[in-house]
Amino acid sequence: MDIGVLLVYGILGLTVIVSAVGLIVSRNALYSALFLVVNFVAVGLLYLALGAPFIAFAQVTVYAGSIMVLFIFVIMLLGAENLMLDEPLRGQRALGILLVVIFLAEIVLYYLLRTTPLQAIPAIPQTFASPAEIGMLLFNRYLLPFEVTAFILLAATVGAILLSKHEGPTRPKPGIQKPETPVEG
Amino acid sequence: MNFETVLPLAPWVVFFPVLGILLNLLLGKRLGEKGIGIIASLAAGLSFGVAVLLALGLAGHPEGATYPFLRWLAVGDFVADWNFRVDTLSVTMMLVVAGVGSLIHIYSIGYMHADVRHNGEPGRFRRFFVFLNLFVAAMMILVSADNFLMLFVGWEGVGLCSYLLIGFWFEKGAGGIANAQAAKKAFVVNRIGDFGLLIAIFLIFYNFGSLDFETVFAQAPQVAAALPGVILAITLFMLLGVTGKSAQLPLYVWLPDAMAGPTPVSALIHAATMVTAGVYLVARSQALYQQVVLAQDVVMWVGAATAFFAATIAVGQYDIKKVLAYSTISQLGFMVTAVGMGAAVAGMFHLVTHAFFKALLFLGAGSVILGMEHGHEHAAAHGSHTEGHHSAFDPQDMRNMGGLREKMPLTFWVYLIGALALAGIAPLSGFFSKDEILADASLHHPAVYLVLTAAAFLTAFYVARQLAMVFFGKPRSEAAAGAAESPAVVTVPLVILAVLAAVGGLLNFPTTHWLEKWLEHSLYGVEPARFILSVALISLAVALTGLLIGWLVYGRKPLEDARQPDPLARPLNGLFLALEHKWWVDELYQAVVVKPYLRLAQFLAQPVDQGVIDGLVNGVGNLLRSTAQSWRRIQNGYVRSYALTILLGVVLVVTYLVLR
Amino acid sequence: MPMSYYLILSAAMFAIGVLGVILRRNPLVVFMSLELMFNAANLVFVAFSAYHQILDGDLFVFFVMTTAAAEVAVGLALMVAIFRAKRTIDLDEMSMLKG
Amino acid sequence: MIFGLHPLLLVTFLPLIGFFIILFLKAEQKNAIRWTALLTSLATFGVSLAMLALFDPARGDLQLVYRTSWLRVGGISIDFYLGVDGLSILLVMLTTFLTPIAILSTWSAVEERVKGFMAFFLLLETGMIGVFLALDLVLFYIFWEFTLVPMYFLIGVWGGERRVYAAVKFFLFTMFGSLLMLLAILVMGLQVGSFAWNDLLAQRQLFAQTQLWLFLAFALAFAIKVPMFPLHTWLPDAHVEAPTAGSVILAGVLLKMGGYGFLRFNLPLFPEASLQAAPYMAVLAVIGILYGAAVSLMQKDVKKLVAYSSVSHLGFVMLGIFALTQQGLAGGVLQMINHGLSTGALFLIVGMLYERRHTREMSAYGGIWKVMPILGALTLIVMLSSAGLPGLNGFVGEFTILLGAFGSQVLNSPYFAGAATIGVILAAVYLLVMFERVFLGPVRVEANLSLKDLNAREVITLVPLLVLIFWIGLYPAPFFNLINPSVERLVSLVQGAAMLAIH
Repeated sequence: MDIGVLLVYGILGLTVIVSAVGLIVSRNALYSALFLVVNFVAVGLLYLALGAPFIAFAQVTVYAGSIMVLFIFVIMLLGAENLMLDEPLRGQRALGILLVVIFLAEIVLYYLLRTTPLQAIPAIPQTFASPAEIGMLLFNRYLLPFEVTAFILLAATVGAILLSKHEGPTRPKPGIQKPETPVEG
Repeated sequence: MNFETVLPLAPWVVFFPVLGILLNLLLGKRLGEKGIGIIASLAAGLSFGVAVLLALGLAGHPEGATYPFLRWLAVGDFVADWNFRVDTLSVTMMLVVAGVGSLIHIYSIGYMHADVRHNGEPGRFRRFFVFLNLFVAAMMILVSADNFLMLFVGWEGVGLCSYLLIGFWFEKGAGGIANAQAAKKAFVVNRIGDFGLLIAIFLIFYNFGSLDFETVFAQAPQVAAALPGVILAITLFMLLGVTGKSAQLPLYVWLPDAMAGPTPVSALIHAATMVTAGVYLVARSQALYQQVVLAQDVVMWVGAATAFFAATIAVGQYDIKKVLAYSTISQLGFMVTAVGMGAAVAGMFHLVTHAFFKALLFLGAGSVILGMEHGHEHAAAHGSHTEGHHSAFDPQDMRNMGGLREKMPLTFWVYLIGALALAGIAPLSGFFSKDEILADASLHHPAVYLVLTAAAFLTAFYVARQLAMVFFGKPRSEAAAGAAESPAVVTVPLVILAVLAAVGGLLNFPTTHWLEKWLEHSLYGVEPARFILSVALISLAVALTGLLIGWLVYGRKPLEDARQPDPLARPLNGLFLALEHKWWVDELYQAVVVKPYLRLAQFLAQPVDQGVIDGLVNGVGNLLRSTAQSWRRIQNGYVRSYALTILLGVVLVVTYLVLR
Repeated sequence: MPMSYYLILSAAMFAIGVLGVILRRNPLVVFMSLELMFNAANLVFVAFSAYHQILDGDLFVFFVMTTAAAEVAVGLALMVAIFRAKRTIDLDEMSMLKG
Repeated sequence: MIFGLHPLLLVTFLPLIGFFIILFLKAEQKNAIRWTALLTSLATFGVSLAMLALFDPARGDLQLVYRTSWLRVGGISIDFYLGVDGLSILLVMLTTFLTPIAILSTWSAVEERVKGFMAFFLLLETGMIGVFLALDLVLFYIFWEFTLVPMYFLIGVWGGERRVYAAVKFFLFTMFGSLLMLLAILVMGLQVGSFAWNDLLAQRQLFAQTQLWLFLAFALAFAIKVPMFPLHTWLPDAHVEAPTAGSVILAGVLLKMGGYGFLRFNLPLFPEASLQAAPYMAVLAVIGILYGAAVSLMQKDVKKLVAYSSVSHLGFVMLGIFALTQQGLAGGVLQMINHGLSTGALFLIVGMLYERRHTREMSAYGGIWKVMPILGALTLIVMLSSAGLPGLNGFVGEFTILLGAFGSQVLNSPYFAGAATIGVILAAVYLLVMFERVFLGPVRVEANLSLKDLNAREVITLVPLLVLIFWIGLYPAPFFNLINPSVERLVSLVQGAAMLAIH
């Protein structure tokens, strides 16, 4: 493997890690969101490298595009850029970091101590994971999950609309006016 | 009279009074006092009539018989029938109960008429007669019982009536509650005795296989030979019952307090009949007692000790009825001594004569009290009211009396007869019956004889004291001065009783011994009664001496004023104080039995029950609660905390996977 | 590239996401951290899909993405609703449901 | 068959019909609801009389048996299995007899939420009758727990000040005991392959090895219900807080379920263990007698006094049962009835006073006999019956029990009965003290002067109880005739096991 490829992978990996760290440490939620976009794009590139162009593009359009827009929109709407970084829960931060470190160490150790190391990823043919292939699979074997997902999305949409609909101070519906409460100007 | 034809009448001795109760309960309100009194008296009288018929029947058939009536209780091998035992002993008791009872019923018509008005509750007239009839019924069940269970039924039944009648004026007495407390005391003390009787009954059943008198007494010698300890236990437990019902040491304490009941009640229940039930029981169970000498001795000594002890207390009392009450206890002691010695006939003889003269004395005392109340009300009405507050005046206090001989002559004369009979002056009835007991004691138990003679002396002494204080001297209160003779309905029964008290000695007159011949058919191992001239003369001399000394102390120089101390108070000093305070026995019991029990109960109720037991229960609850209280902190509501916990779980799972 | 590159990278991403969830009190950032964790998982899916030359992994990523979109939509709507009611979206303020 | 229905089914579920009718009535129709409840309970009493007529007292075995397969779980059939014998018939009669009386007593005492009250009451009646009739252990358990719920609400909703505490205590106590019983039932059922009482009895040897544990599990449940010392502390609280009718049923019937459980299950199913445990149970019973008597003397609240007296009285029942003699057992059964009548009546009386004065402190009374002569006289009789006066019911039961315990070969010592007899003295003490404080003496409190004596309805609620009090006291033979054959069978069963144990 030549050094250029390694470098590219190294930079990508570093981007992923750094943007993730940036996401959780930045004071401003807006910055977090932007870090996340960077992260998504970097991961999308990795998808491309793994021979999954459809997923990569979906990643960029759905995640980096629409979902992040939604995030930023809500951040702006609620004015929630100001972030509270202090920790009122005693021991939460220390214990959290400790556990995460252990977790990570364990996973890494696990890979290192494996008796049968994983092979390198074989060369990927061009036709693998082409949109056509994915489409075939999606509408044959995974038809039912696909439809269910569609339904979930629909339900989520309806739910989101219902939740965020503004219910102002009860406005009497026209026609169903209670007689004992006179309407005042 | 043919015995077979009268025998089926036996249940009516119980059911006439029961009928009286029902009639009075149903119709009493409409009949008025006269009707109520007549129905109740008729019920008792008819009961007496049946008893007379039974007695006449028995004359030709003295062995007696049992009239089967009802299978009362049958569980497994335990069978108890309600049968009526008609033999000379039970019929003698029936005659006394119904005879004296009828007279007292009649007397009560007049007495209660005044009493309910004096106490301001005319509505209770009916209640009194219902209770009185109930008493006769229960007493009849007791004496006609053919087994120990039915005897116990009657035994407790009369105890109930005693309770009801002592507490008849339940809102009166010291502090408004003394009468009720006296009633309670009587019931509870009796219950202690009943406990003994119950245990005796259980022992009898398991060692004789039956409670029927016939079966038990027939087997007594065999069982006694095989299990002497058991018979001793039976007789001693039975004695506990006797001491309760017949007011013997150590359970006599209820009887003086029982004088809180209306006077006819004191006469009927607490002098003539109920309290003699214990004597009857021992007489009836002679077959058992004569198997163990030790038990006999114990009974005898209990009786003798009581006879002397109560007589001493009687000397120091001021309440006219209290004197009679202690006198009753003392006389019951004589009877118990007699039956304990095996001289059951003498004991029964004294029981009968005592019923006559003590009923007479109580009714006479009642008449005196009526006169005093009358005088008191009279004085109050005329405004010359010097004794102080109305409620403070005690019409039963002998210190307030005096000189009633002139105001109430008839009462005085009959009272005198009763008192002399009690003192044992020949030829009145008490002389003969007491003498028979003394004669028997002198032969076998000289020590007992001495004690009884001393008691007889004291008896004569307090009789003289009472007579002097009540009837002689000058009136010491306005009430006494204004006292008047009681109406005929009161005095007629007095006269009848006086006659009986005077001539009752004929029943077992030394030459004829009718009673002995009558009773020997139903009493076990009757000892022939003896007349010992020396003993008779000594006892007569002792009685006369007692009377004389009493007269010298109290009669020669009568009390002038109600507040004047007793002439004996100075010479006897502390001793008289002890007599006045009844040797502090009540206080002793209070300190030794009542208080500790209350303290124990309080200890169990508060620290033990609420503290330990319930505390343990609530402690378990609280433990759970506090545990949950500390554990709920984990569920703090912070999502991030939960997430951390999840992470912890993840780490643990991964650790497991890695280390596997 | 060796598989361990993707796996360790994914683990690191996941761990950082967890940290974000645990440490941040801003629910929006928490959401984003969740997305990070999704992505970590997705990366492994895609990597193994390539490793085994089977498409199912990719399809799972597709489904995860749609579901995540739905989740974000509902979650953000909830956020808005909560903000309206409580005038704050501090996660630590939302601790009513406790023992 | 009555109206084509099995009498036991009818007597069990007739109250449920009334329950459903009440559900369809409006809450405001208080009188309609009351009358429905009363008439239903009276009809149930009528049916139970018919059941009594169909019952053959000479036979000691189970009669009028109704059995149908109900549930099938894992190859084991749980049957809907009802039957009656001498042990249970009087208790069923007591239940159907006391329920209308209790309902009548609420006529003016319960004014709020009448609908719920009556509905729960009828539900409770079904449960209680079911407990006494059920012969399948699972069915028994279901009825047993079923009675808890209505009683819980009767105390918890219509009770006094600390009603919730009392209700929860009552519920938890009973539940705690019965869970172990459920476990024991399951163990036995799985071993034998049936939950029916006579199947278990026939194949007793299958669980003979573990019977001591099974005995203890059952005994705990029943001892709590009875309640035996030292598991009694829920009772005073429950009684004090419960409404009058609830107290009547609680004392009159619910406590009897414990004693009945011992008779029906513990003795026949685990005879060897019963023999082994008898002295210990008797010790607890005697302690209960004396302890209850002492503690009740110290109570200031009349209801609490009566509640503790129940501990004492039921000690007698337990002593009789574990004397394991004919007299002891028969006396125990009868004493359960007696206690139901006397204590039920006492609670009614306390309720009548409470309705007038709204206090149960004895110091608030005194001299009531003077102002309420009818109540005074009736109370006197009831009090004496409770004190075990001959001629009234209490004596018959207590005497038989003590007689049975005195010569019991199982207890093998007269001291148990001897100590228990002291309880007879103590009973007189606390009852007389109670009577004295409430009814005797002068009227000390102004408010008591204007008390009205009982009205006709109140007299009618008490008189049936008094009639039975006198009947049992004066002529107990008919009652013993009903009890004796079954008790004989039970005794021979236990004695037979004792024989085998010796050999």
